[in-house]
Amino acid sequence: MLRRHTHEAVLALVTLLAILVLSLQSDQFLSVANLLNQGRLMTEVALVALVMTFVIASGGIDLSVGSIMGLSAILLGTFWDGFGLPLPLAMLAVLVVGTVCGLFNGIIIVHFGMPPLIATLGTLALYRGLAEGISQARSVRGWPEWFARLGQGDWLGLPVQVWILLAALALAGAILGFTRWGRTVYAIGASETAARFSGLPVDATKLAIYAVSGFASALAALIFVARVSTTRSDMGTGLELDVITAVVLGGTSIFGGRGTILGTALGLILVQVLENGLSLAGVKGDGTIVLIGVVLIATLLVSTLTERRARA
Amino acid sequence: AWTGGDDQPTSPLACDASTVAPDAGSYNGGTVTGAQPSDTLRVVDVPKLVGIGYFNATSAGVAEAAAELDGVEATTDGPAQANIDDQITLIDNYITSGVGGILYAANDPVAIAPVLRKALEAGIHVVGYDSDAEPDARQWFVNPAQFNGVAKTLMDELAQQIGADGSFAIVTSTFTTPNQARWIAEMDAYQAKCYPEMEWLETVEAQEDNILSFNQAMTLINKYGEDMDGLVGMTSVATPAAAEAVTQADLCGEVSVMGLATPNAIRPYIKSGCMEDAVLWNPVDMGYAALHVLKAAVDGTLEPGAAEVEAGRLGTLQIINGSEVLLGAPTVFNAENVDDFDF
Amino acid sequence: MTDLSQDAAAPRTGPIRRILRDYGHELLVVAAIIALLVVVGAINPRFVSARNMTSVFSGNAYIAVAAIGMTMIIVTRNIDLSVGALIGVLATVSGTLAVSGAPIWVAWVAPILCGALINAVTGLLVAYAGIPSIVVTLGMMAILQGGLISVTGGAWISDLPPEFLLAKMKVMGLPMPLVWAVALTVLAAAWMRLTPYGRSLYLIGGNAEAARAVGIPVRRRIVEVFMIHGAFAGLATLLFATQLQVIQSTTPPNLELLIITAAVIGGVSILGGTGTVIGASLAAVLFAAIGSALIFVNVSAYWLRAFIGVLILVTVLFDVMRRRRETRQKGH
Amino acid sequence: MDIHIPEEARQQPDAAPPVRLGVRGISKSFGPVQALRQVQLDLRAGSIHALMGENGAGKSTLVKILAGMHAPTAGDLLVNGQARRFASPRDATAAGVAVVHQELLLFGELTVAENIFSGHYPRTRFGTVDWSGMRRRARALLAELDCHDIDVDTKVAALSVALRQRVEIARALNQEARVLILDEPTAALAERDADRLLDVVLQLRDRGVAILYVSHRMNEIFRIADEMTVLRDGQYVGTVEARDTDEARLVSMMVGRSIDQVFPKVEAKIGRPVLEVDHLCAGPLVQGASLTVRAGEIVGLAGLVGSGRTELALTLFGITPARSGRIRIDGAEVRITSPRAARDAGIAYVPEDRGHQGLVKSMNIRENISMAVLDRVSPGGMLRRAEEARIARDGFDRLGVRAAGIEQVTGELSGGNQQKVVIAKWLETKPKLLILDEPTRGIDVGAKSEIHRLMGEMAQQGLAILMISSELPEVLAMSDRVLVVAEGRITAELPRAQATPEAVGHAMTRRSDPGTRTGGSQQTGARA
Ligand SMILES: Nc1ncnc2c1ncn2[C@@H]1O[C@H](COP(=O)(O)OP(=O)(O)OP(=O)(O)O)[C@@H](O)[C@H]1O
Ligand SMILES: Nc1ncnc2c1ncn2[C@@H]1O[C@H](COP(=O)(O)OP(=O)(O)OP(=O)(O)O)[C@@H](O)[C@H]1O
Ligand SMILES: [Mg+2]
Ligand SMILES: [Mg+2]
Repeated sequence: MLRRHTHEAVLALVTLLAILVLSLQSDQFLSVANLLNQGRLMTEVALVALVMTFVIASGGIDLSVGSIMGLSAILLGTFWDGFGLPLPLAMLAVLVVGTVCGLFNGIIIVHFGMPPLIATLGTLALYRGLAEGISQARSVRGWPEWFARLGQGDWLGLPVQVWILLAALALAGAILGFTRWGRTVYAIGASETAARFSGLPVDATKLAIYAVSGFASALAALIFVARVSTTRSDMGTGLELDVITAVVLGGTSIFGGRGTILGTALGLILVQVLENGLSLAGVKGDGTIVLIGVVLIATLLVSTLTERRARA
Repeated sequence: AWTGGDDQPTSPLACDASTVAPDAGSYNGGTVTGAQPSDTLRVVDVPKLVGIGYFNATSAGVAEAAAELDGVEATTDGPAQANIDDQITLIDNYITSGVGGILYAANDPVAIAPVLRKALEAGIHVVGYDSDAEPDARQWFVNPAQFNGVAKTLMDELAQQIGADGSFAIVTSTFTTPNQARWIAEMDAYQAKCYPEMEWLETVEAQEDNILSFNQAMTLINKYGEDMDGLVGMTSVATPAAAEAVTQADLCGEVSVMGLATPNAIRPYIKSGCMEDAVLWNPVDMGYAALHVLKAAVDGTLEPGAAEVEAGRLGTLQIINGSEVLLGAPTVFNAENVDDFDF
Repeated sequence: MTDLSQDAAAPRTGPIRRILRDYGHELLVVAAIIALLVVVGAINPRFVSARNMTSVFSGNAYIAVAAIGMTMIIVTRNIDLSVGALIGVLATVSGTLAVSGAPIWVAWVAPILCGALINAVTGLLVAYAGIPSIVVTLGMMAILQGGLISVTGGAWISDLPPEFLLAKMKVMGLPMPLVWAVALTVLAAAWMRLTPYGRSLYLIGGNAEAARAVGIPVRRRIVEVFMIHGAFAGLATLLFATQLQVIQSTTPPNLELLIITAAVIGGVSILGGTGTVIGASLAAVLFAAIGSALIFVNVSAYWLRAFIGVLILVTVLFDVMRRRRETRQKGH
Repeated sequence: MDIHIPEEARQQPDAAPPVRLGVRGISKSFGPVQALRQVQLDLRAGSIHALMGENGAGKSTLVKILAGMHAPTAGDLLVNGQARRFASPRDATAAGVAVVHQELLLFGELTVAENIFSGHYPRTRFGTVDWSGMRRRARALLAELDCHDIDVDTKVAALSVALRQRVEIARALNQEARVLILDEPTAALAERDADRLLDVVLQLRDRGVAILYVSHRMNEIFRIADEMTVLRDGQYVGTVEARDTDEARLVSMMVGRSIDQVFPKVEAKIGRPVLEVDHLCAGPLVQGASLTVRAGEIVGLAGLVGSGRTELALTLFGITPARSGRIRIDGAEVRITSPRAARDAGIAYVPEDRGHQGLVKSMNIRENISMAVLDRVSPGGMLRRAEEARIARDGFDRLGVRAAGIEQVTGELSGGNQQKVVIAKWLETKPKLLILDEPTRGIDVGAKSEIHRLMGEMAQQGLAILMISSELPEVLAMSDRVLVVAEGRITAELPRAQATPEAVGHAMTRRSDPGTRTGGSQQTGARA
């Protein structure tokens, strides 16, 4: 067990260490209010990162998530304010559009054989461009109270979006760890040819993964719009890098075939803990960025070397 | 043609020099609840982004005021890129860490509002500068200059250089940047009213990136050639880049460069004669004033309904539109005075 | 091999087919540039004026130069996300030296050396510690970006000495950036095509295990390639940072994506083992031409990015189809 | 041929040939796995030394040590009598050792010419790579290998396995080697091609090159080897002179007991037709194939390399769906558009490339065996681990896979055991038709006869089996009926009694019509 999950073990240790050190620097750090608030702040990145774990474990990558988030945010405004759709319907429509954007990524990757990195580099520009073109720099504001609660309110003592996040976490963990779809994802990531020759539904699975990635980005957009109560075409800029950082920090192999939701969750927590704790400890934003970079490299270094030693 | 302005109502000033006294209005800012008085006031200053000359200057002003005021500690911490989410997260962390006051320049007026309201509810004093948030999300806002005032100054200066029938193009940051969009909208309105013969060729985006600004300005020069009389930069990055483009194209004197800019960045072009002048308020003063206003609000010397506020070496500043502290008229930098400034 | 073919002459690929295969992608990009020049030039002749052409060809020269190094990195099946941040850091290093009164040549050489040194760390982590390059460079990007602001506090460097401003100089009437980009591209292309060392990059990217088997010191070479790439980033910095009188202490957002996109549109396969630096440089020119053309034909800048996205997808699709047809013609 | 021959070798053809490369007490361990223990052998100039052993005995490991790719844990290498350490493949090359590895080490995206000269490019006067010289020499070198149908400008990725093998050999030959090591070079070759390679090897021997030859094919070994060294579980068993030994003795050295090498074909009851194929067309290499396979019947598919046998199998299995034609399973027509559809129709396919197509090597035996029946072990989507382990253990035991257990990663298994895992995986789907593509390629004698025994058993249980093999003896021994494929068509059908080597060989090379001749060879020459 430990041998198979060396990385998660190393990561858990690093996270604990970080929490310990940072809690000595600031008494607010471990307060319930702060922790819940951190849950609220990390939801969007976390939702996308959960699905990105599937994408990367299957040997792919999706750089367009931030752009899909921006496009979804803009379209929510357009559907609701521009077309006058009832808000619940507009939200549904946005989720559909996000899924279609993801599906489009999947189609050019699966059916036209484009490498995922390039295909989604292209749609990164395309979807952001559509967001900018459609919005013409206009923002939609004045969202109803009930909608704002999705991003700013609480339910049973927890921020609303944290419930969504917990549900997504449980679902993603169960699917990747315990179902045949999860196994299929790993098999595709480890050897797509062998998976195909074993009669696994390779194309359908890949299409589904990218579609769900688009869906998650759209869902994140809804939550983000609700949290900040406006729409902007630059929403989600750079999201892909935050997400990929969390996922690879969590031990998912960028070459596919390996990775767990537990690892991703730990990666997300570690990044959030560092951002928040260092800020509370009086370290400025740019110093925090440096430290996250160092931690990313150092964690992978330690876990690679540990594994290498275990094997030798 | 679409000029890059926003679609909110405009209020162009009169074409002549007559000025209307701005309206003090009734207080429309937010209120702090449960503020705890303490010996030292810890203040964090959160600009739109760090790493550009303009916000370095505001941050210097904040530091200057902090040194002057008793019991105030101020730090500047901002996102590395003008990103709304990073700015919000940053402010949120400072709320948790228990600062006494927050100064901000908003990347988005609406997006930043919830977190600022949260700060007010946590007993933290909030004052904005440069770019505002929704009024009820902060107490006061230090307004560097009114949008229509900036627009008038810019257009008047431009008209004087290229003539009332000249043609010009604009290099801005992005169409989504609120201040720039507002200025452009006001300029458009003012031009339609006072210089109907002028031709507004087009507006291009160049982020806050000086190389891109330079390339965009160069392309405009190449596209319009002698048909373009003036280039206006809407950011402190774009204006010197435009001046550089005109210099490199050997068109000094033929294409006039105008715009918002810090004196240090345009000094070489004013010295070389390629640029006559540029417009800006003093960002150092703005940061300086913002901290003074915050301190006054904390001390209770600035109460809702006040008509003016004391701001150290700047003297008395006027309050307009309910909760905005007016910094004063923008400064025009030219060959005579450019050496008097250093920011 | 069989009786069927014993007496048949060995099939050969003609020289034209060979050039089309080896440089098909580059020709595609050239065709795109020419098409753009013709179409936009017809709409607005000023687009093809000497001055605008100079801007188009030299304005993105620094991207072309950086894309040369990036191509080498991608050819060896690696990637570098930190190059944008690196260029930002190197610009500050160079500018600081220039205003500090150091000899100008020091300010010019320093970014090249520093680039190589910083990337040596990246290369060591990739080659010897075995961490995937995308992860290492993601971390390096954060370190360089955050570190730059921490150290400079965001201050700009101004009052650069005029003799430092390399990008404004001319050689035989041609702008320096253009001369550099062309010279470096030709040199790098020749090096990668004609020297065993250059070929070894393709071997490593094509099959690292096999490259080791034919005697190439794969790990050491990966470190070296990262260093060479760092030196090219330094060269790009010299063109990038000396265009204006000031040096910003932040990097343009997404510069790394632009450089990677140039390399990719230029034909380097992200799976390693193929691609030339000529294509990457041409792609950088194509970007500049498109950016300029959009202004000339009054396409709303709002749609610019959507346009670039479509361009990337169409170019790569073209390439994928071409490769597929190529293998299918051969019998499949 | 472009091969440098050491001077002394020619001068003393009759004296005891000098030892070019000596192996002394070499051991190698990978973590807990002890792959080699105290191995020794001598490679002499002008002599062929065969290295034998079961799958996983450590042959390739020794080859890699001699190539400088692995460092031995203990022991010495002697080059011309002097102890040397090969720290990298470069050192081995410098010592005159050239190697053809078992797993082909080629650069798919580069041309044939560049592959042959990779690492030691011919130079021009200016020290740059001499491209035209390189292409000329590559052409000459391939011609020496009697290989006239490779265009030196094609990418290696477009070549078939057999042609790639040849490129790899050409590369080794071009290195002016004093010591040439060939690790199962004929595994992927049909007999005729293998023969030609053996001729080349003999030629090289005559010119004084010291040769180490690894193969599982006994007939080859006895045809060319001067002496043989046998390894068993990494242990050095012994070295024997070819003229002092015979097959049975060698086999018992290898496996530690004597076994029946060729499992006698058991007769099974042949029932109703399971697979009926009518005028199937797909791609360039399946052109109107028609055939029938009955329950309990083993049908052998013979043909030259590149004749389209694999492509026919891939079409039946849904990898390259048919353009036209009909497929019937148990009398009902089926449309096969994907491997999944093929599986659901009752077709199982054990591919020829087990490393890439057959197994997910980084996954363990359990995960691989359950892969084709994942939906069965996960009703409602949730995996039942216990059920999965049970199935895996069944298959594991039934095929007698030799491994630490079902949790062992398949990439660590020997070739024969990997093959058994693939077969176990597909038997788990309870297929009606089993297609075996080169089922014993690269597999040792023991494992081979076990696989043959299994095939007989499966046929007895009523399974219809279609076996593709390039080893004619295997086809003749195992098949109830032999179909011969040439240029995408079935050109002959021979019942067991009439299937003589001559008859099959004749049918394989029969030209369908003169017009397709060059086309056919080009297709072989360059393919994705
Ligand atoms: N890199 C490695 N790491 C761990 N174990 C290895 C490695 N390479 C080989 N082995 C193990 O060493 C043993 C010998 O393998 P080797 O490949 O030398 O066998 P072989 O005799 O060539 O077999 P075959 O006839 O199937 O080619 C096997 O048990 C194999 O699992
Ligand atoms: N559509 C395909 N998808 C994947 N692999 C393929 C496809 N077609 C052929 N291959 C592989 O390409 C290789 C082509 O080899 P080729 O068919 O020439 O040799 P062979 O299998 O020995 O001959 P034969 O065709 O007579 O079986 C085979 O390894 C085969 O598995
Ligand atoms: Mg072997
Ligand atoms: Mg075959």
